[in-house]
Amino acid sequence: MAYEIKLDEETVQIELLETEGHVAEMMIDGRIYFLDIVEVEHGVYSILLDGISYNVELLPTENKKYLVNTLYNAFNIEIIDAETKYKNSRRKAEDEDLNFISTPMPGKVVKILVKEGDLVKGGETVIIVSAMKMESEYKVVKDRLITKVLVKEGDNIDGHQPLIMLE
Amino acid sequence: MAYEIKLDEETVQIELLETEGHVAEMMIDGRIYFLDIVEVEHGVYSILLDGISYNVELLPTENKKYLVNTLYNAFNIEIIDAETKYKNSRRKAEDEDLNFISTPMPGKVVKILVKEGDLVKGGETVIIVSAMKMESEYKVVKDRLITKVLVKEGDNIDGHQPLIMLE
Amino acid sequence: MIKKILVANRGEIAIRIMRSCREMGIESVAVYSEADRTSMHVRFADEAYCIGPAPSNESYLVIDNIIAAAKKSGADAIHPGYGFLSENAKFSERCEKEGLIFIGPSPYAINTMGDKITARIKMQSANVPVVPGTIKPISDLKEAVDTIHQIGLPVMIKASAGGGGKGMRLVKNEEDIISSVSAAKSEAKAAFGNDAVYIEKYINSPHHIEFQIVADKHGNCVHLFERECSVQRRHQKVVEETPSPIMTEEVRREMGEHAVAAAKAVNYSGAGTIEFIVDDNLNYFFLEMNTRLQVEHPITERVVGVDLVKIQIDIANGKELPFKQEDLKQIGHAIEVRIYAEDPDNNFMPSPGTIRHITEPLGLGVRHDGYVYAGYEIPIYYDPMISKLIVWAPTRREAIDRMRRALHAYKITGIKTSIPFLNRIMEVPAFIEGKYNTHFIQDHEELLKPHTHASRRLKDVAAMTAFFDYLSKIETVKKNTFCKRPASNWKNTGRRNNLNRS
Amino acid sequence: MIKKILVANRGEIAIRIMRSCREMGIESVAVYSEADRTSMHVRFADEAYCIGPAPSNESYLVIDNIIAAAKKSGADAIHPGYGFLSENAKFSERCEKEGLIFIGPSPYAINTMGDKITARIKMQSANVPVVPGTIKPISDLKEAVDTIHQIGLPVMIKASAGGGGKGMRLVKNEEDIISSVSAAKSEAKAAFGNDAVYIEKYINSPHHIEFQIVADKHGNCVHLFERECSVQRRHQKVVEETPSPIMTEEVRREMGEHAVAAAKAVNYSGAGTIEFIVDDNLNYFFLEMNTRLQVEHPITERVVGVDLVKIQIDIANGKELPFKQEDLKQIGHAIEVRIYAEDPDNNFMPSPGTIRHITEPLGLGVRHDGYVYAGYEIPIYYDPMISKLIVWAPTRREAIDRMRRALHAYKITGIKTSIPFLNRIMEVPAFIEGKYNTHFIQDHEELLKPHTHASRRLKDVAAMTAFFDYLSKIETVKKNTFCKRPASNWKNTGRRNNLNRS
Repeated sequence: MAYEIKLDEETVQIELLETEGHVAEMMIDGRIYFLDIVEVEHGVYSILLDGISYNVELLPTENKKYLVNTLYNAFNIEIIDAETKYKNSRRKAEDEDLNFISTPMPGKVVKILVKEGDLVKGGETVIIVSAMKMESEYKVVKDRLITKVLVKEGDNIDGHQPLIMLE
Repeated sequence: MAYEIKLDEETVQIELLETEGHVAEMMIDGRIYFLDIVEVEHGVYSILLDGISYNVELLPTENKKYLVNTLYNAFNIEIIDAETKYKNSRRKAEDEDLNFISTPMPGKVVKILVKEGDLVKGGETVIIVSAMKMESEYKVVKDRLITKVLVKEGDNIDGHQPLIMLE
Repeated sequence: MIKKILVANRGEIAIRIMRSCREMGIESVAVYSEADRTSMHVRFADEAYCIGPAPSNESYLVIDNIIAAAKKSGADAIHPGYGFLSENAKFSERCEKEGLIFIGPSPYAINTMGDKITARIKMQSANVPVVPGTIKPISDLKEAVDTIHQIGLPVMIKASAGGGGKGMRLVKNEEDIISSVSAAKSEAKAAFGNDAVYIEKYINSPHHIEFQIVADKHGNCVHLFERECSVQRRHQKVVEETPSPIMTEEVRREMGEHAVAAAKAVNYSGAGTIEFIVDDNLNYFFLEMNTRLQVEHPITERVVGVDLVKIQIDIANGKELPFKQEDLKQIGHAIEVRIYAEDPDNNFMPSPGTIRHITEPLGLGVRHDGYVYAGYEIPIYYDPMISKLIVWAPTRREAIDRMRRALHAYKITGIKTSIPFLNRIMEVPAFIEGKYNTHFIQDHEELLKPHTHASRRLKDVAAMTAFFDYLSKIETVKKNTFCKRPASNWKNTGRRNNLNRS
Repeated sequence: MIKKILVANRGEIAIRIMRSCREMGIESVAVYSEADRTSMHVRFADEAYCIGPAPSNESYLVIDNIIAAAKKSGADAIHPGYGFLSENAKFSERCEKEGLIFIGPSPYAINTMGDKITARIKMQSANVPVVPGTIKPISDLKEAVDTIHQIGLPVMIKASAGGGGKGMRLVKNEEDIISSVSAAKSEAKAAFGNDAVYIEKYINSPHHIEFQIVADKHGNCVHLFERECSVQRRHQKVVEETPSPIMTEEVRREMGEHAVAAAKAVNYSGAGTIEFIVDDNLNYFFLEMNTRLQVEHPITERVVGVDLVKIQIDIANGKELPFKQEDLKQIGHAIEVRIYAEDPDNNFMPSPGTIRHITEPLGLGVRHDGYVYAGYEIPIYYDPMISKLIVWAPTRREAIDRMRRALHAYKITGIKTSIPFLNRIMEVPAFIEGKYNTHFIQDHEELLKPHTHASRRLKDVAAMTAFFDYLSKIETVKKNTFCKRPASNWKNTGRRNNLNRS
């Protein structure tokens, strides 16, 4: 059965044709590969392809999504099955513009520069978060209304946690 | 609830009295310890006891049995619950004298020196197994009768696999 | 003699110190914050005591708690490492008062060198060159012009009340002196209501070169040559090497003598570092003294063949230095890079998280000082440096080759690290040729950007691997056929190769 | 110039060679048996090809398969490592015929040094001392007695047809010569029907000392000093060090010159080792030459400051040696220990299995050349050596301290290793004093036995940890409270300490 895979910005068709021993015959957009593939550590694969040795590390980020590291490159890969397709079609409209501010990593709130009800201009900093002795400023991209401030100064926060709700 | 633990040759009474944070209050044969205990890697515990730092590694060998490694020592530990007690009482008679020859590690059968029906004297070698470029000889302890030879020369074998049955 | 040392630090430096303790038969005591219970220094030490909550100012910086842990453990000495309390004279004083040996210099030396102006005056009186400039603000135009002539061009004029670049003027040419001073003064007046200015020699393309010194309590002091630390990002050192590629034998001897003079001027004892700012013509000026071990001390250890922590402990024990200046030599070349938990492709954003796998680079000429392990979660409270990679080779060129090889083999997954960025530094021609100064990183911004190109084939391999893993997990592929235990593939390989060749 | 090298080996040496290739910008090709698909050398190489089933004689020893892999990959040279085909003249010859550069000596040199008697004659003609003795069997009593007088006591008399110790006689005293020869002859006659005997000088407490040499194709040959390899178990080296603790400057120079003469006698090119047997009075005799890299080459690399694999490749490329004898110096002291997958507490039984965790010893002066990783299953088909630990320090005493520290920090779990045994060697006074010979391990059997004593407290800690883990797994303890993420324990620690103190 062929699947779609989203590889960074592009979408490819992929299919596992046959397996024999630890060699998998696979097809991507019509290109056929005989991949000698072994999981040598948890999440780390050793690949031999026409003799060339690759070490590929997979970090599942969320359901059906991977961050894939090769020696010099990193790729974001998503397996698109029927369920994902359906969800994607529904989610599209909402996702376009995020309605909250969050950070990509855990840290500590240093300063909150807005309060509920504030109207802020695009490019203005709304919150400053420190992680590992470095402070980062988080700004709004467009003019927005602050609907709710969910944290206070001094709070420890997780990555991706909503901090300030916007409208 | 108190349990029995077999520690190498001795048996001790052990009980978890209370836990608070990652400090566990435990009692062994009436001795009380406040153990600051954290599993830092899978199967590796960091222990602080009155400030002294211990690294303890657990290798489960079989159900309720562990090989426990500290810096310079290794202990065989078995948790004895009701089920184990019952089994032990039943098994005792059978276990006393093993009725087969096996090796502690995987290897390859180099030579078999006996055949079915042979009577061998205590101390005689019955089979030679090689592992990692080294050959080891396996002998019978007492005079025994060979009832069955389960492998042949050249076979690859697993550790603890019965090779030759005795009577 | 010291029998038990409390290490008032965490991370790689705590472990590095404990290693030397162990070699000397000295017991080591760790202290840790609540965020560091699982940290390697706690596991590595003979003893460990909790000294407070995660934030440094409630734990690693609390003198009382550290002293209490020292008392409880029965330690007779404290090694402060670098950072935290290492340059805190009060801590050094307190240790003394509590009958604990502080492995570092006297409070007097820390205080004197810790204050920029006091240090500058001290150095001048010891005939150590400092950056020429005025110490007191100047309001008079003529005095300013005279001073500039005295210092020599180029100079930087700074508003005495200033900040933010206002009232700052760089003067390069004779004919601009008067107009620049006037402009700076009026600008300062307008901005701060005060037209006084400072004048300082401007160093055009500055190098940061420092000298390691060690001094015992018997008046012996030697230097262990220089470290070139000009590869910096936001005043944070990134790569260090020794010998410096721009150094000459003559200047090295001279600077070394000045470094020793600087240390002697404050009756220094212990290990310390004299930092100099150096221009392209090897004119050098005292910048500051670090009265502690430096992060980059291992490159000196490797090239000179000494263990600086052991020397620190021996000095604290009152021993005499085991060598004289003429016994010391630089052999070969060493380079250190610092590996940070940060994302070099995303504006160096810190990247804490849990280490998933770590494959450390090993082999000939490679030293790796780290502290993280698989399964360890890097806390968000402390410095993001996770390790240092130090290589040595007979020549600088070979050392760079070796560093590339080591970085290539060094894998830490689960978090982002600066390894790819360091790799790119090793490929910049100016670095390879040894022609760089503190502007290196901004001057080569383009070359240091990530190479994003990936071949079609590599993209396909990445996609197939992820897909294969996905299928394995949903069990449409029988996992056992594939994983961990390679089946007989001798024939399959043959078949595959035949197929590919047809 | 060589652009791509096939490494005809596995394990740590394959990786060690690939590291130097990478530093030189040379691509590396791995070959692997079916049992080695997951082995690190396959993952480490740029390319990898399967050459057959698990047993060596169906894969790593099959010349045809290796040549085929070289052709397929387009490699222009083959490095044989040590063991396997490294001293196989046919392989060297075959490479030559196929237009592949064999990184090693000529078939002539391999053949000559590979045959003990040919090598002995060659060495004698080059004035290299060999163990004095007869080459042809002697039947005549008088001739035997004369020969013994010529050789000098003590001697060993061996039945020429012999084996198993029969017909062997050690003669120490003048007055025993005639009776011993007669007895040996009649014993030999009775046992083998042939009374001819060999007579050989007996070396009482022999040391095994070897010299590293390198020779280019232009007639230049130098030695890189000695390695002391007397710590052996069943003729297997366990610990090696350089310099040898029994060496003098004068004997070193002499032996070095003989080592060079030995290499020149067979027009040697490449890296090689001349092994000597040495008695307590530093009388030394040629034993054999290893025409390849040795397992213990890293200690020489560290003390002399060279990369022997790079030199091998440069020589194969036809380059001249980059140094002369007088450029080379021994700096400091290096020790290597070999870590085997074996159980030292159970008669050194091999212990293959799956590596669960590995914590490698790092830091100042430590080099670790290994190949296993967490999750790797050590195959049962090959040598049980899993890594080598090499330390350096300015002095021998400090090197021993450092080795102890490194062994202390080195943890491999899931299998048994020789680490505890090596640790005990580092504590034997005779080793620490440098007074040992090849009988060291049997002479100190008692000291080398496991220390089985454990305190009550340690036993309790072990029991409690296992019990705690057991409870966590059956979930009577809420696992989350305890594992991975330390909760706030600042107050708990206080409470605990108070409780313990009360």
